[in-house]
Amino acid sequence: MATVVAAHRDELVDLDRMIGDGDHGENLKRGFDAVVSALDSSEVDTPANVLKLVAKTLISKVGGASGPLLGTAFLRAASGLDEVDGASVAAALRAALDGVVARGKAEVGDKTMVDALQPAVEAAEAVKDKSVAEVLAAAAAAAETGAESTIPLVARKGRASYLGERSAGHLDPGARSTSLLLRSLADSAAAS
Amino acid sequence: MATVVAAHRDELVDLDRMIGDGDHGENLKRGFDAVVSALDSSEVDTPANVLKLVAKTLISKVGGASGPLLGTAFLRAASGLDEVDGASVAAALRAALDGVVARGKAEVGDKTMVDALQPAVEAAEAVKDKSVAEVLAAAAAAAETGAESTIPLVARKGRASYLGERSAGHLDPGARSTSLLLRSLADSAAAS
Amino acid sequence: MKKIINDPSTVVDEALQGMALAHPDLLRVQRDPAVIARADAPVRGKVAIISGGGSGHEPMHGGFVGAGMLDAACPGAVFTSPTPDQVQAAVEQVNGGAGVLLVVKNYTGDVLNFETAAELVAMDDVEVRTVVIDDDVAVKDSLYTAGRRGVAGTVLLEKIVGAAAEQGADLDRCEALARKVIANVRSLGLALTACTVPHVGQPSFELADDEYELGIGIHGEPGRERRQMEPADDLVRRLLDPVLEDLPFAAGDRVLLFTNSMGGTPLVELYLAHGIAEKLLAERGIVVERRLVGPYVTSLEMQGMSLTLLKLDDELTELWDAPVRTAALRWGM
Amino acid sequence: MKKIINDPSTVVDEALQGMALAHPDLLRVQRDPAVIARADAPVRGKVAIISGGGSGHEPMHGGFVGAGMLDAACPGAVFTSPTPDQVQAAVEQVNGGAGVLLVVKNYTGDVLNFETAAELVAMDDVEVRTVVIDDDVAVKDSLYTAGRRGVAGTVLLEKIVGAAAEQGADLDRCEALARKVIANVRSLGLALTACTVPHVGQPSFELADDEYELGIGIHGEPGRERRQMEPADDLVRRLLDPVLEDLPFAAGDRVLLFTNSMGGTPLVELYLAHGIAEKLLAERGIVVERRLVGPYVTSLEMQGMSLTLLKLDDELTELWDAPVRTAALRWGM
Ligand SMILES: Nc1ncnc2c1ncn2[C@@H]1O[C@H](COP(=O)(O)OP(=O)(O)O)[C@@H](O)[C@H]1O
Ligand SMILES: Nc1ncnc2c1ncn2[C@@H]1O[C@H](COP(=O)(O)OP(=O)(O)O)[C@@H](O)[C@H]1O
Ligand SMILES: [Mg+2]
Ligand SMILES: [Mg+2]
Ligand SMILES: [Mg+2]
Ligand SMILES: [Mg+2]
Repeated sequence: MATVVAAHRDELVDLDRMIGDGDHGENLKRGFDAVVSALDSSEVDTPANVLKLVAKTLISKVGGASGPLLGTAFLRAASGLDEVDGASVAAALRAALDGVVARGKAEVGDKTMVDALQPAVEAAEAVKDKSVAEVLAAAAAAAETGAESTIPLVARKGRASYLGERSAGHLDPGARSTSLLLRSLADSAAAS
Repeated sequence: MATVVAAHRDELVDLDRMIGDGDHGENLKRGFDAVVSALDSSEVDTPANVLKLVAKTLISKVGGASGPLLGTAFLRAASGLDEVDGASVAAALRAALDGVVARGKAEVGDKTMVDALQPAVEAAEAVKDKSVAEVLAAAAAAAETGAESTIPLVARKGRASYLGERSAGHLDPGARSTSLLLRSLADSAAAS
Repeated sequence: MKKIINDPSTVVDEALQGMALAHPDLLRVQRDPAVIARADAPVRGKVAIISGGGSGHEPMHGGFVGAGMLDAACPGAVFTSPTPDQVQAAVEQVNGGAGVLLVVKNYTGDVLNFETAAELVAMDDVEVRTVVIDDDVAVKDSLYTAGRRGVAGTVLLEKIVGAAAEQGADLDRCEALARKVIANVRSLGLALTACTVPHVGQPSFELADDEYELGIGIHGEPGRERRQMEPADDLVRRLLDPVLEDLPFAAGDRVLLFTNSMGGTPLVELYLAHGIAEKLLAERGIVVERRLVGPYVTSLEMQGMSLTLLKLDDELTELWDAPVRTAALRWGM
Repeated sequence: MKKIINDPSTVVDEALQGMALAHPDLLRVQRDPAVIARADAPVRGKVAIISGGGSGHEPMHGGFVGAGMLDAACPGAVFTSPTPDQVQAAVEQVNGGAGVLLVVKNYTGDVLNFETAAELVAMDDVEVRTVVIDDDVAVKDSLYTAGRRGVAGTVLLEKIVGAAAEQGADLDRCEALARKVIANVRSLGLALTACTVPHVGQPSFELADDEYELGIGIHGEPGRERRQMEPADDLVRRLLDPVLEDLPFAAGDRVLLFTNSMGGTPLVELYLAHGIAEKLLAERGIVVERRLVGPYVTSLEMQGMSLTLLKLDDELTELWDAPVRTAALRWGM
């Protein structure tokens, strides 16, 4: 995931520059770089514990709106993830979404990461009896469509909302990064 | 003279921007505008008194290096000017030059107004037995050549001297304005 | 991008080191996580006032750390809210046992990060309160947005609440005063040029040579309306009118007028604009009783300005006048 | 050109009106000829310290008018020396009967105009002395030029001599102190961008995106050498080395380090540069005993900075620390 974030840093910075303050790519890069060193320097066993460490690192290192939101997402996902099968993964994604909504109070259509995450959760739940790789693939695909759907929207949450009508016509950086993260999860699940 | 200065304000500003601080045209315009209102609102009789009023106004309104220098020039010229004939005019110009040199300590070749004024004085003295108009015409022509001669020079006085070698290749704004002033004097003498 | 920096990713850390060296009598700096604390912190028995936010708005907030104002500031990356661990570290450094007030500017990121921090700090049995300032009248329809932003009014809040805390006010009074300032302060800003965030490397937006941006935030985010450039008289009126209407301010009101530069606007223009604002207020019968003029809440090198009005009463005026000793605001000591 | 102004020809006059409104407790402004005088002037029995120069360098000099610093400042048009009648009017306003010290920055125009004024004032039986400061080490070969320019060191001179005058020093001691500061202060500046004088309407020079100008003056005049942009570590070294060599400053010297912004350079960069300068000085065993960091001697919105070093002894340090109460420098009162 860190590699994906690093590769897309400039794209996310540019997206955030259009309708926000231009730091989203840098925020995430700082966060995921810290995640990599945290994982390197500690012994984590279960997937749930990995997610917890990721969550804590993101919360303390990312800052911005996306730090606490993504951190909460990973933290909640950790609690939802007992076993590693399709149903657990779908449940973890649902828990993550609930966490983001609880903190940020955004709905679908507000032009935020929720526009990517909520369709992803729904798509995952629809195929939850399949393999982890298939569940994540469905989620990633839906997140991509969801992210694209933010383009025409007028933002109602976060920094972009200050632009009013002028926020329309731009992809939301948080929705885009959410879909990138899910795609990278799906790719690694497919490879393993 | 005020009209000439106003007409050439931008040119002088540009020249000063190249090797100075870009205010020469504005300084002179402010000064000569004030001269016009001073002359309008007071009753001056003799040419010497006109020159004195011009001098006082320039000293108090122009500022910059050129204010005290031109002011001194007009002040000294006033003392030199008893009668209005070619010889007196030549003597007045010599007095003006001496005043500028006394204050500013510049020599020909230092890339200052002296490079225009000194040849003008010499040319005027060479024809001092002719009419006022002819004396001033000779002075103006020599001043123009003198001003042009500043182009290749490296400045050794005033703000342009800080540029060192980089001041070469530019016309000195003070030399240019001196030649413009003399030309306008010559033109009005020729017309009257 | 031309800046006096070594590496975009170390700008804030290096600047903090320089700040510590510049003001050894006023403050000390902790580097990871980054905290700027008053040199004599913790002050026993005093309510600790802590603020923070993205860097790039200097002197806010680090320049307001010191006696009579902030106990600590948490500087985030440029234009990025600080992280909860910074706020926790600040509390550890400056908590004098009488409780902590967190002063937060209303941005989703700042609110979420300070909220998280407050939860964590409260778990350590420290009494902590949070106030969120949202003085920017540029944001309309706040039901459909993240709400109004916190901008230049923050300085006035920090000065006034800081003075009260220094005089021994308890946490309840500090919180109440902060809410009183928030209720009585309004701001609006404009930009003539954009600024460049070091790690972005390009201006945050483009403005033509004859345009300005009205209702600008302090993070290089574009404002609400792009307009044709106008004379200063009109620019000042466009800032002042919405501010006056919003509270509203009326004839007879006593106010503090704060004319703020966004960083790149020189003092000669700022004083000129301040004079216009004073005259417009006098015409309306509003009494300017105190004023602050200068670059206090900036957006890096952005050219532009903001106007802030705070309605004063005797309590607020006295606290404004109380001694303060920080890098950026100092009088009476 | 985009500026918050109404008309290029009234910028200074309007700004002075705004300044008077902003600081009624500190200063008063006379408009024609323009003079900024301390609110309580003339102070009977005190030597009057008067300075002045072109506008566009704010807060210098008007921002330094007040108790413990200047009695009056004479603001010329932007980047143009004031006229003799302004200086005469300033003397009339603030002469307390103990003599007048004129502090002049070394530029042909300033020197000629102050010289003329000094002659006129002396004719009215006022005892007047003139000191000319020339701290800019950028100007080499001063035999073949108008000599070194007066730049940021002027602030340190005005603070120190102003403190002495406030404490009752006579004209001889004030003049001697001024000469002592001039003998011990050196500066060098650089610019990343040019500035635009309102009545010119265009930048004073062009700099490519990867160039900077070393040895810049404070009037938008180009410097001595145009160089490729470098990291802050190198920029600071290029400023500091010539300053150190010039006096020279040596290990064991106690100094005041003044890191000045030309206006458009934000504080985050300035603190970063200040930190580098402190480290370089520490490496050489030079003891930084006092510091000043901020935009104090500016060139409108120009981005850039200067470094100034003043060799301190107990006398200078005490006068630096003495109370001062002006718009731009204030402590102890
Ligand atoms: N209230 C919210 N709920 C969900 N997501 C949000 C909310 N506010 C902002 N976001 C997301 O955060 C993204 C911006 O993140 P980032 O740039 O890192 O933070 P900041 O806006 O503080 O600079 C937005 O693109 C949006 O997707
Ligand atoms: N020492 C001097 N003697 C004679 N002329 C001088 C001297 N110094 C400067 N000048 C003239 O003054 C001109 C600049 O005038 P101006 O731009 O009005 O003043 P400033 O340089 O103070 O901005 C120069 O072009 C030069 O001709
Ligand atoms: Mg952002
Ligand atoms: Mg000039
Ligand atoms: Mg941000
Ligand atoms: Mg000039």
